[in-house]
Amino acid sequence: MELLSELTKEKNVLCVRLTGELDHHTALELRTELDEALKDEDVHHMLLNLEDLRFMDSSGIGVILGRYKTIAAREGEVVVCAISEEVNRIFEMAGMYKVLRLEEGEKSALRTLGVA
Amino acid sequence: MELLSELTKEKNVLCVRLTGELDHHTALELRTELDEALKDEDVHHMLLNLEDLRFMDSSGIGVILGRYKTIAAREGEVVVCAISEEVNRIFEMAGMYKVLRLEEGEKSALRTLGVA
Amino acid sequence: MKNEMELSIAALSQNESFARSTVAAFVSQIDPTMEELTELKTVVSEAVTNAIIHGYDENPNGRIFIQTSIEEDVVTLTITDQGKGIPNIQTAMEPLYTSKPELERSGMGFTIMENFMDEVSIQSTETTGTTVFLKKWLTKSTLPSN
Amino acid sequence: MKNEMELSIAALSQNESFARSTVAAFVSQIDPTMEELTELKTVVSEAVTNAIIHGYDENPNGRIFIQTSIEEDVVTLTITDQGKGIPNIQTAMEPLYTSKPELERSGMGFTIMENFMDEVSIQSTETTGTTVFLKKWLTKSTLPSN
Ligand SMILES: Nc1ncnc2c1ncn2[C@@H]1O[C@H](COP(=O)(O)OP(=O)(O)O)[C@@H](O)[C@H]1O
Ligand SMILES: Nc1ncnc2c1ncn2[C@@H]1O[C@H](COP(=O)(O)OP(=O)(O)O)[C@@H](O)[C@H]1O
Repeated sequence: MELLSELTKEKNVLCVRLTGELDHHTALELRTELDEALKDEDVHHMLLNLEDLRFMDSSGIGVILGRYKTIAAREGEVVVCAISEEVNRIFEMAGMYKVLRLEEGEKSALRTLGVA
Repeated sequence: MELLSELTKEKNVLCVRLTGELDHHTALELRTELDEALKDEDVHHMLLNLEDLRFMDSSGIGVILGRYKTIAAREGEVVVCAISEEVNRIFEMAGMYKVLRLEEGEKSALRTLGVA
Repeated sequence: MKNEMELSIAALSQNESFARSTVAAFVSQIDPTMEELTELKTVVSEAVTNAIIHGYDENPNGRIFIQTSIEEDVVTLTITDQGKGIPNIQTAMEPLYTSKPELERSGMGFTIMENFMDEVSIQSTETTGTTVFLKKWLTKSTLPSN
Repeated sequence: MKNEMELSIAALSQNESFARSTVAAFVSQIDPTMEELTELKTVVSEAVTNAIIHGYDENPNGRIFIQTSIEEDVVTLTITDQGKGIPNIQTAMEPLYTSKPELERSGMGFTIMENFMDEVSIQSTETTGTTVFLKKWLTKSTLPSN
């Protein structure tokens, strides 16, 4: 039990709350889970709440970019919120903010995606 | 900071509260500290409160028996309280209860040593 | 006082977290900051993952060797595999370059190592394997705990 | 699935706690109970301390090798030093026997190992060193986490 992911759907947004450590090992499980949820074609956007993500390495970048492609094909957005300083540095190094948007909290992030 | 020891004197009892892990490495420091405190010849008894001792191996047996000798020479008692099940098993294996007495809590232990 | 340990693990992905926390536990002896500890964990994770995915093509019979030494405020890491090696180190180190896009690798492993460590050097021979040397000077270090 | 790691440390007393927590972290993969974990930590601590004090007479240049393997619900530990060896294993294993009473050793190390593990065996040659083999079947084990 190294990574827990809580998935909920708010209107057309897939909300993903990650708890624990995201590395190559846990990325494999997460990818499967997210792809399952993204089979639901009503989902247009994805919101990643990283508040309880204690660790992430470059495997996390890969798994997020992979799902971004699906969302982008639906002309949706990927929004990240509650990111830690360390994870933010990795996001910046990888140029992630060219394709995804950063918000402070889950509430405000959802609002920008049209969920009240 | 693997082992913290808090030493106080209640009447003629040296009270020792151990927090952390007692092994060969930390036993060396503890021995020095206890021997320093036992230079005070008013000390007749020693009370070991092991409530916050998370780990102990046979090095702990050695350091306690060594101090027991000093106390026994003064015709005092060594009393142990708030011991965990694991540490208790090691005490029993080593036959520690032939020379020292077990009490549940610090208060009752102090009372048996004549401290109100 | 100098202290040193060597860890050898099977090339299994569940050992990635074990490897990085073991290095972190060892380095904790010289009181790194939480940030430095996270950086060290991240680079160990990157190098061990590379050995598993690239060095051994996920063959669990491979072994990975992680040497850690601490001396005063300097941490040295050496992560070695006896896998297939890197044909072109220059190319491999370019940000975003990956030879395994099909596994959703991001090509950011070496870039992260270079950002989080003070020295990175790679030695690799095709068919005999790869060694990554990493070095970091801790900033807020105190004297070694002994 | 079987998993295995090997740790090599300098014979420094501050590595005793590092060694036992590393073994505990590794074995955690197969969900031991807290009690079993404490027992494993204790025996690692005993064997590593013996290597430092008896095997190497506290010479920090000595190295200690700790091999841990987990397979289903069985934990196997092998702790090796290349120190002075044990002249008489029978005597050494007797409860309360110690060759270093002046260091306040209690002579309980091997007794604890025998109580906390299901199998204990010792191999030792004077001048070439000592290996302690330890084996434990976990009771409340679940399937390996992979
Ligand atoms: N231990 C290794 N053995 C063989 N090839 C490696 C190793 N480490 C890295 N490489 C090569 O270097 C490339 C870049 O590595 P890296 O920057 O970590 O990105 P990524 O792991 O995401 O591909 C890899 O795609 C691979 O081709
Ligand atoms: N690794 C070792 N190398 C050499 N001698 C050892 C080793 N381990 C144990 N011994 C011998 O066996 C004796 C008993 O060990 P043990 O039961 O652990 O008690 P203690 O460590 O308290 O002396 C030691 O006093 C020592 O003489």
